[in-house]
Amino acid sequence: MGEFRMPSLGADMESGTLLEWRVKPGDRVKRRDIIAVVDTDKAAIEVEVYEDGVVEELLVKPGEKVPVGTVMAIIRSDADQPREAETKAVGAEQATTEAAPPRAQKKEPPAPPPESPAERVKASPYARRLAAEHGIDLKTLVPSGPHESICAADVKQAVEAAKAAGPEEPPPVAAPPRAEEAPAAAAPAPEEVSGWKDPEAMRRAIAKAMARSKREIPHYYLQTRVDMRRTLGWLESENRRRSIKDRLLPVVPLLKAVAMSLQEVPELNGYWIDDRHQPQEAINIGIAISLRQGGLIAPAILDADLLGVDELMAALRDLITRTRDGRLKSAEMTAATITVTNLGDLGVESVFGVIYPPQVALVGIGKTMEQPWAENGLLGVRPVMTASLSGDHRATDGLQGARFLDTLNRRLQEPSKL
Amino acid sequence: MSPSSPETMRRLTYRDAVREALAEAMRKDERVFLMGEDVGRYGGCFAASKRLLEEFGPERIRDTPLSESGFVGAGIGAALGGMRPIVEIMTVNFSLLAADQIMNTAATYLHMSGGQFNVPLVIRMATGGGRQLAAQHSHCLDGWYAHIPGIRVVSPATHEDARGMLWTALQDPDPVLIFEHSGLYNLEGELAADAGPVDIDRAKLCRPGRDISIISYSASLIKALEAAEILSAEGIEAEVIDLRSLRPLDEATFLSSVSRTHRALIVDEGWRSGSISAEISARIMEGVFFDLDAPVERLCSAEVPMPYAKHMEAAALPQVDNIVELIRIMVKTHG
Amino acid sequence: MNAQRTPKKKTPKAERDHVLHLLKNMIRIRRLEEACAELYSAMKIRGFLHLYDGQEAVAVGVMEALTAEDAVVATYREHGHALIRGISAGSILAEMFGKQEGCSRGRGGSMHLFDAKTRFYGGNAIVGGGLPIAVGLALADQMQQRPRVTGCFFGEGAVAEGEFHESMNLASLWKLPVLFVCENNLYAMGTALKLSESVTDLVRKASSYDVAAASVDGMDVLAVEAAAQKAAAAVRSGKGPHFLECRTYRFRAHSMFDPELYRDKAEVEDWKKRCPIEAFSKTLKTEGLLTDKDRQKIEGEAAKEIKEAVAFAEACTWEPVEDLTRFVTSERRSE
Amino acid sequence: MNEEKIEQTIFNILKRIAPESEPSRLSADDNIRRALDIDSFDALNFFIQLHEELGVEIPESDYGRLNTLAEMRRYLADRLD
Repeated sequence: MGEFRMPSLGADMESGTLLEWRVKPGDRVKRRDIIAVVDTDKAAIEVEVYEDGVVEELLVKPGEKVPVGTVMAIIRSDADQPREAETKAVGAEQATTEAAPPRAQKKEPPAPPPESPAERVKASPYARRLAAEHGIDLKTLVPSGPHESICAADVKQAVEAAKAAGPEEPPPVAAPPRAEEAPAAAAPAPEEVSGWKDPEAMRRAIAKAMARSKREIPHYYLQTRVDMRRTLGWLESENRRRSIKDRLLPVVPLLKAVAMSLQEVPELNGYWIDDRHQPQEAINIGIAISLRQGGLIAPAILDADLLGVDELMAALRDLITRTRDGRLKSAEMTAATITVTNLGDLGVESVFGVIYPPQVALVGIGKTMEQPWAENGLLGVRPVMTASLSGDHRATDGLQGARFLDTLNRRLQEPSKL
Repeated sequence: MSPSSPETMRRLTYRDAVREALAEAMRKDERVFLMGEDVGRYGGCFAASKRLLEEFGPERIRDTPLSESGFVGAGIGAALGGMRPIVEIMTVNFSLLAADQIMNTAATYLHMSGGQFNVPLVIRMATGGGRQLAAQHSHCLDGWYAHIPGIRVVSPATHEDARGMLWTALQDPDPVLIFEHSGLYNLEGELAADAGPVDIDRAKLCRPGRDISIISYSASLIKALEAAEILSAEGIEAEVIDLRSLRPLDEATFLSSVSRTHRALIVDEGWRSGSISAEISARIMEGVFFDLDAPVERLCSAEVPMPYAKHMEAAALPQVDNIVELIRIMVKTHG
Repeated sequence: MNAQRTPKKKTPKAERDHVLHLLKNMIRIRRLEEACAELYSAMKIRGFLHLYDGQEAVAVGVMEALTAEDAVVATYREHGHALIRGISAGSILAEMFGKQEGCSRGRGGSMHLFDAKTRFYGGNAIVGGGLPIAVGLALADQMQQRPRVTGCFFGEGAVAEGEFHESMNLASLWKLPVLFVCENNLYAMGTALKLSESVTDLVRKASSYDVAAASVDGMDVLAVEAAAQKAAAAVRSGKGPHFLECRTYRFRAHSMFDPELYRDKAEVEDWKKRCPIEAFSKTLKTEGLLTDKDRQKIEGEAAKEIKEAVAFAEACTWEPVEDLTRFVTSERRSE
Repeated sequence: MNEEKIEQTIFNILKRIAPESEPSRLSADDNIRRALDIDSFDALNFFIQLHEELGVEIPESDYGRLNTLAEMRRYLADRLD
């Protein structure tokens, strides 16, 4: 049994009007016969049928406009038995739905109270940012920038003046505590997190997250020793070409290598939520950053795999600066898909870290130190770093972890490809 | 960046640098050939290929009839067939006769074929005004071509780039358009004796400064550097960035500069409306809005077809004085 | 792929296999196009769809004269050319479905079939735009001393484009190995040749560029084949380009959205009497080269091929949207 | 520039980096990084600021010679005359 439908005769055709039937019920039709003429927005077009059979019933009358796909006729193929017209009105409903849907009552939002031009301070975006950081009221400043705007210099001058006047300047990190969630916890956070809560509250938040981790996550730990000679050599030559402010920290090639290795072992990048392993596509590397006033926080470098080493360095510098200033964005607080903790600065040889839930892995970086190293039967001295991986055994097995560390090691042997 | 010692530097014109690059490419790779109107016996409309015919013969220094669409299309076909053609179009205005081939074919083949057919073609053309050539030979449409995905657009402003971009462009698997500003051909400059290929996708910081970033390319860059020198004497330190490539745009470089200087001026010889300068301005807004201490400003060509009379043409183009005056206003502070 | 053949006599009794092969190829095209029309109406295929019914003898006849080494440049009415060149019906239909297993990964659609393996350079939908590409491909062959032919198909509408004239001139000037095949179906979309050309004798136009030119009955596959063999042999031997006009007719509308207001039904019916498939069948039967059983076998095989191709296309997959920006520039360059 | 001025600059920078510390209490041979709990990022910032304020370009290979106040005073004085 075949259905002859309103054909689509162009990408922009949504409906057509039947002008005439060239057949009547009972007529025998052959594939490619013209059986109807349809009016589109463009012109009348003859329409062919794509099967052999007998016209059983015409469902649409000339003059009717129906959407593309509407059944217009039933064609009984030779194999079919004649049938009762129980489903004859298939297209009828569509055929009558040309009327416009009832228009939703459009409700105008209440107009905001008009702002008087006098209240609006004209200041550059940079000046506004500086003023907010130093708690300066823009209204108190005299504009000297272009178009009578307050520019950064006006704010800086006010900051200097305030310093000279009052000796008790509060340190910038001592902003009022806010009720934030624990580091890396998946709670909704405000647009920008400004200032950290007092050390005790932060301690409690860390305690909560870490206790949950150790309670729920069956950790497995792996470690490998990495010959850092090539990476450090590469870094040294890179830095030799750079002025101080463009130099890379040793952690940058490490982060890049971690990001690239995660592309190859994507299982470690993601979450365990709702009893389900949920690997993530974006590679957002959480960096454990300790705060001077105590505690630590692990905001993320977003899409770290897409950044080159210079961009990564810039992102890291920006992130650390803002972390210590207490100016993180909410996405950075919650988006980490894996965490890297680097305790090498403090001379620690290897790290067995605690995973931040709901992440499923944590990479630990130890101090790079000269050690005896045997290769090809020869003993030499090499800068060696111990990389470790803490994995969530619910999500992955030691095999993936081992593959990750192996990949990381290989990446660090080819620093020019980082 | 390392300063070469004087004995390894030499003086030459931008034209010489282009010609050296052509000759070197032809010597290094026998698939390379040059094709265009009057490139052979005449030596090139701007003499960029003078005397190359003698060394390489008429097969490889190939004069064409005045058929821009035909020979640009033939360049595309030859590239598809394994050659590495360099097609020269006399001026950017004439390139519009080949716009179909550039935009509908060169830029689309790789994509339309689902990655099967790349077009390793280089098209060079003269661009820009300042030589009283009036409204059909003077426009700067570099940025206009930069609108098109699928091609690379580079505008060498320096001798180093005129010498070094061609070879890199020839190594690129995709079409590269090289815009040589006609006002630069006679410019003399210093070039290292061993100057060679340079990258074609990074912007370059030409002059560091703390007060404002001037973002420019092609001949306008020379004016920007001159303006920066004048301003420096007044205590205003302008940072000058040469975009070098208009597609892709190396936004990281200019955004990082603006985030340090907090002000930006774009000098663009194209018309202002819908220009590459508009694109750069938008990206600054998107990328470093909260670092801006003044509105982004632009100096572009006046929105007229290029007039012939010298004083009118000069008034239509961005000039050193305009740059200096505008920057004085932009960085005006407590002093 | 078709081996190169020597031209055949008109009564090819000893060539039964060959004529049945020609007939089958024409029927394969016809059945493919019928499937396309049906699938378009069912919204499986979208965009513009231009069908080849009526012109089959041209693609089938000319392809006999080309070898695997040769290149083909075609237009947006190219399903038949693609199929006979050796691209599978499945990957052609998958392309029109927009599936990633399509011969252009679903990036091209009906108008942009491409295939590197068979040197099939599209699927060009700018009328006349393919001619300069063919010129360039031939230039590359000439410069690399490869005895290849580039077969370039286009409609008579392209003859009004500047690119036709530029390409004829370039190909003749440089003695390039191009076989220009003009499929004159009398209408450029809906405009009759006599309403758009001051000189309607296309052979004269090509001859004016000193290109060897001939005209042939495009409804007669043997005549097309013989003419193409002769022309291709001359081109291959280094005698420069040839122009072959094939007088033909398209039985269907220009595209699926065409009410055919510009031509008489009677005219269409007259031409249909000369259907390249049915007329050829009739001749073969008269000559005792084709039996009803042969025809049934061919129809059965063609139907099976197309049925399997539709099923294949249905089963193919959609390219992930994340891949959207692939194939804009080559991946081996962009790191 | 004399050593006192250099020392004052160093103190100012350290104070900015480690606001809770009292750099002036450092003795000349204390290891600054250890004494003030300065990590590699802080150290890089320290050198950047030193560069900005004094204009001295310090190659990375010299970082190891700049552990104490005494070492820094000497190193910088040599380069600033």
